[in-house]
Amino acid sequence: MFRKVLIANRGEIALRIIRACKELNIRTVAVYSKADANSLHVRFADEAICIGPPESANSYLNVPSIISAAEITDAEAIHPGYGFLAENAHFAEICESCGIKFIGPSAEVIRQMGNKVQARVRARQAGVSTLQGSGCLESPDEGREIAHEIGYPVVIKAAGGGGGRGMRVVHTNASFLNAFMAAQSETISAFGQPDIYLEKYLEEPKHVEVQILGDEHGNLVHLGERDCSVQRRYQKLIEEAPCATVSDKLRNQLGEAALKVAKKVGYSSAGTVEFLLEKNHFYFMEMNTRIQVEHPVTEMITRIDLVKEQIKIAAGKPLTYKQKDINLQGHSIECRICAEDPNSFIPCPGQITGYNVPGGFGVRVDTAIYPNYIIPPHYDSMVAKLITWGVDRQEAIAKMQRSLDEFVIQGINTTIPFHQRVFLQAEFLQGNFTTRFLEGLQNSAKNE
Amino acid sequence: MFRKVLIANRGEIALRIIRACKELNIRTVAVYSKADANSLHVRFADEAICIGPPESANSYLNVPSIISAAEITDAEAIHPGYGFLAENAHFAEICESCGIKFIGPSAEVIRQMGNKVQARVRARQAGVSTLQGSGCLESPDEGREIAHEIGYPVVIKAAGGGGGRGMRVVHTNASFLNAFMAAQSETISAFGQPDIYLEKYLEEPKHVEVQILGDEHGNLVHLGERDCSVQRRYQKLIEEAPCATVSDKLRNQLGEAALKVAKKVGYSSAGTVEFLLEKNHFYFMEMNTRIQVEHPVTEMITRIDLVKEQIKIAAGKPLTYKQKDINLQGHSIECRICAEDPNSFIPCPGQITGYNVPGGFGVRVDTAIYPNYIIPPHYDSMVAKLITWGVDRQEAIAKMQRSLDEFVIQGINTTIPFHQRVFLQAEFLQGNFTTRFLEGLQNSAKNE
Amino acid sequence: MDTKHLKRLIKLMRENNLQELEIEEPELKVRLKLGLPAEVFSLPPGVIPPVSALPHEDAKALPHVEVPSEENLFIVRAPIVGTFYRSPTPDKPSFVEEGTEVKKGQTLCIIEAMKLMNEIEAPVAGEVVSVFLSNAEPVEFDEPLMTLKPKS
Amino acid sequence: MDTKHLKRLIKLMRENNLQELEIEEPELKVRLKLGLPAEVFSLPPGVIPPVSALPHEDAKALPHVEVPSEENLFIVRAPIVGTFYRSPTPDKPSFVEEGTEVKKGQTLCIIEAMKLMNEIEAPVAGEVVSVFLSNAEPVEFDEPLMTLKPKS
Repeated sequence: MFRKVLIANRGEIALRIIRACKELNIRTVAVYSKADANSLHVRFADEAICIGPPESANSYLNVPSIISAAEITDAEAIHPGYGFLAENAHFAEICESCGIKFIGPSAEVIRQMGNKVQARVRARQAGVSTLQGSGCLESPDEGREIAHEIGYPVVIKAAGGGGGRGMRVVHTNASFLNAFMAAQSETISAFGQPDIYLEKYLEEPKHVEVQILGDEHGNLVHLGERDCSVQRRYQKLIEEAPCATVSDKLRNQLGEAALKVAKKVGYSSAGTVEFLLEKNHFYFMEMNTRIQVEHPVTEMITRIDLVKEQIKIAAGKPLTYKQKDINLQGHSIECRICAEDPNSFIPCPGQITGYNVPGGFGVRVDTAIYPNYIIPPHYDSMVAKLITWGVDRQEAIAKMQRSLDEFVIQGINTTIPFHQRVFLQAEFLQGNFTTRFLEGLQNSAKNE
Repeated sequence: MFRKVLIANRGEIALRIIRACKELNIRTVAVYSKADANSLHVRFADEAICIGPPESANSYLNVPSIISAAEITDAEAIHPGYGFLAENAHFAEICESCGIKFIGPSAEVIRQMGNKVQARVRARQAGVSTLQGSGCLESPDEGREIAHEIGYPVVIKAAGGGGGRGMRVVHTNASFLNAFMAAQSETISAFGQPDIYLEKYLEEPKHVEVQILGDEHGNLVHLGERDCSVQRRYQKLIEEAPCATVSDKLRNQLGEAALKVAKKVGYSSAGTVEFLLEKNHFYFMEMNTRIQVEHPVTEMITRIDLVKEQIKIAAGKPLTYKQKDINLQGHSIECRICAEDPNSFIPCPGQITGYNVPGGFGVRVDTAIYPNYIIPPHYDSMVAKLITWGVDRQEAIAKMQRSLDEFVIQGINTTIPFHQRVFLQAEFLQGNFTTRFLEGLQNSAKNE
Repeated sequence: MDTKHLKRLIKLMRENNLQELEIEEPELKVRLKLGLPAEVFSLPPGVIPPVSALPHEDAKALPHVEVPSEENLFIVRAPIVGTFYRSPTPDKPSFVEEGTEVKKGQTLCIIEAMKLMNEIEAPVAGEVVSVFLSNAEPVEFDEPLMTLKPKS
Repeated sequence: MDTKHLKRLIKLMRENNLQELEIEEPELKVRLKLGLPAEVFSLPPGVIPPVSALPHEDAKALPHVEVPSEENLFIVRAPIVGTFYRSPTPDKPSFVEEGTEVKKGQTLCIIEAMKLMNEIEAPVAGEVVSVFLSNAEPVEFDEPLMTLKPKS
């Protein structure tokens, strides 16, 4: 096992990884920007190295600084968390070449799956359905032709990344050219390269993803699915496991499909295979080659610590269980609490004055904020993940409702009231909502 | 199910019960003394009624005020929590006579088990071993005779209650009289009646207790044992489930014995049967007819919500599982964090200035404090229960160590440093400690 | 204007740290002025920093109308939790009305707790200035019931 | 008048730092007075009370020797994370010693990061007053390396 791990991240996920390391008796090195000197990941790591100014580009994305920090502290491995350098194949390569273990899959796998067009090809090669679509589009005309062929609506996507950047839904031939140009220019500014492709657009799918774990000895298991359909502009806001509308049979099919893709690329570490699900048909969308924000809901129903598993796998340990040993128990939901206006979703950094954290049975809070903490304006607005577990979905929901009521964060706006509203919606409570759920909610709010 | 429940308690347990009610969609009434206007149980209940001045005797122990509060708010049931009126048979009777359901066993059962001498008789009638000892002692001479018969050391105990009050260990005939007089006068002042009895004193036992649940239809299950041997002056400070040294076979025997006692008295609700355990022999000590402070560790390994079960049972619902469905998973430990000096254990009320709560996977905090809260001097000094769960004892310990490190409570002294010391002791880490463990720890600290 | 609406306004004031609030409508005029923040526990007031302890979400805790102690008014408070009655039985007249002169020890009202009728007596001789509660309203411990202007 | 509207007014007051607000309309008259502010936010740094935000348990974050800027000393700070070297190779003399007069742009030391030797140059001409680190010590971003007394 590693003696010392550097965590190349900040906020709650840095703290999450530090906790896992401590519980594995591994020493930890935090890195931080000048804006994060008072943050908990700095306080609770064994060592902390300032790596740059507040801007991420020169700190948390600064590869030489981070590698150098690992070198001067003799860290044997780097955990990248999510975001920042987590899916940067180049960074994984540099770690390797410097003799530092990158805690994640190989650079080669990151690169393959990072290109969404290539990932689709690999999925099909593995025998997993994808939506009808294109390869990298050479021109608007080529795109228009393919769109015509598969039928509108279609969605144009960036080959280089996800998160909704560079995406455009196109409903008619007439609007194709504009959408193409807009998507491409957004893609260039977000990912530094112009590759875009298109896919059939499903009107009312569920976003369902399967958590997998693979070790470096070829063992692979899946840990069931998560339903991440509550999205605003392709950003997940609420996730749960299992998905309320997925049967055991469908769960097995999804799991099998995810494992096929993982096996095809020789995946090791924790990873997520994302699918769109419509009327019991599911289609491979992409694979995320990192730990995800929403990993806790899977941990709550499997009681398997995914971050510890990542670390053990990176240290060369084999998985200690087989697929048949994975036992899903109860139901878990996560709300991402952001420092944002709960109506306009405009970010709201600032100082936390009053503070009360929910607690008790079946409630988990992953956060790096504390009373009087000043949320810096430089980074992501997510300030806490509130996770509940119940024997069934109804209990998990009841726990979330009372926990949201108990969660007091004064001094800044947060999305707690937004979540409270969602947890009153019949559609949400029934569980059969799709990725269009929030859109509908906002439209109905406007019409009131 | 009840529509409205009054919680006749304060602090973390009042909040615990409010949470359970909310999750069951039951409205809640908090009662509070003038000293508790700013407390969380007042804030998070649906209604709150001030029932008296700060002194418990005139507020949380004030039966007419509490009954009256239930009447003016139309509460259908009262949950007494632990402490205060929880084991007061008279209060349970008054509730009954006022048409308010007392959430707990019947007044008759509370009375029987409240008398420790009678409880010992009932246990023996049920075929469960007790330590050699006496009935209520008529005189010092009678006691001395019995002590001589069963052999020193013996322990003199109060028949009317527990918690170490009125207890004296006697090692020789010569010191018997003094011990008898001291125990009796303490008993009178603590419980208002002079009854004392004696028992063989075990030098190095474990304190092991079995959690049971019984419904009003005669169904009974046990949920495994807890090891509560880390005690200071008979006060539990750390509890865990399961006990590290109890085999599956012994666990079944303990569980069977606990169920025999419960069955003998026709027990319903949650209850705990306490045993002393020495070299695989165990002896009935007493039964607690209420929810206990340490109930969360059992919840963590069974995933059964004991407080919800109490409420459902009181509402007449049958248990929905049998003994064979009870599945113990992993290991859980609880630390009681008190507002006390970590060396002298002198209480330290005051205002909380800095505050950080541990969180993450497998960490549960049950507390009613919050930043800037002022801990009143009128009540128990316990301010938080820190509970961890791990796949095994080692992981639960590792989680506790890192959680204790993360738990920041500034402005007052707390016993967090005490717990940090315990979690470094080889004897504790090995798991084979006895009720004398802390005594040894303090002696070795003195000799250093 | 019912007390519920008043309570709502008071809650709003507390939550938003308002000192004064005045509303004048064609049918209604209200002016509210908060006293000093409810002090906390037994520490000397000067020592406690004006921290933003978690404020109450609403006025459910201590929803008392805080009565100014001007003119040396004497506030009669509930010594027990229960139901407030102005008269011994529904068909009887009230013990006192606003303006009634009372002797020390004279019954002012009844609080029923656990089927027991507890007579609340005048702690001093004086004139009843105002009665805060209607018949059959629930009262908490220490809740103001009425004010007396002591006879000097 | 509903409380929603009142809340909106209060928000407006806070946002604009109003202490009092009075509105008179044909149908309505409102007067509001705020208590002392509770929140802090964007106040100039000197105004923020020295709140006990979680203090660092030890000096591991920002363990910099904070150098007093008296005498207009110029602090040379590390622009990158790495290992500090006083000389180009172990067998060579140090680039500078305390007391050395340096020209602007003259190499003061090296910070090695990812096998690259980054020469740190004097930002101004002057005299080296003190060097804070020993050879081969690790340095963080922005950590003070040495002080220069600029040539006037």
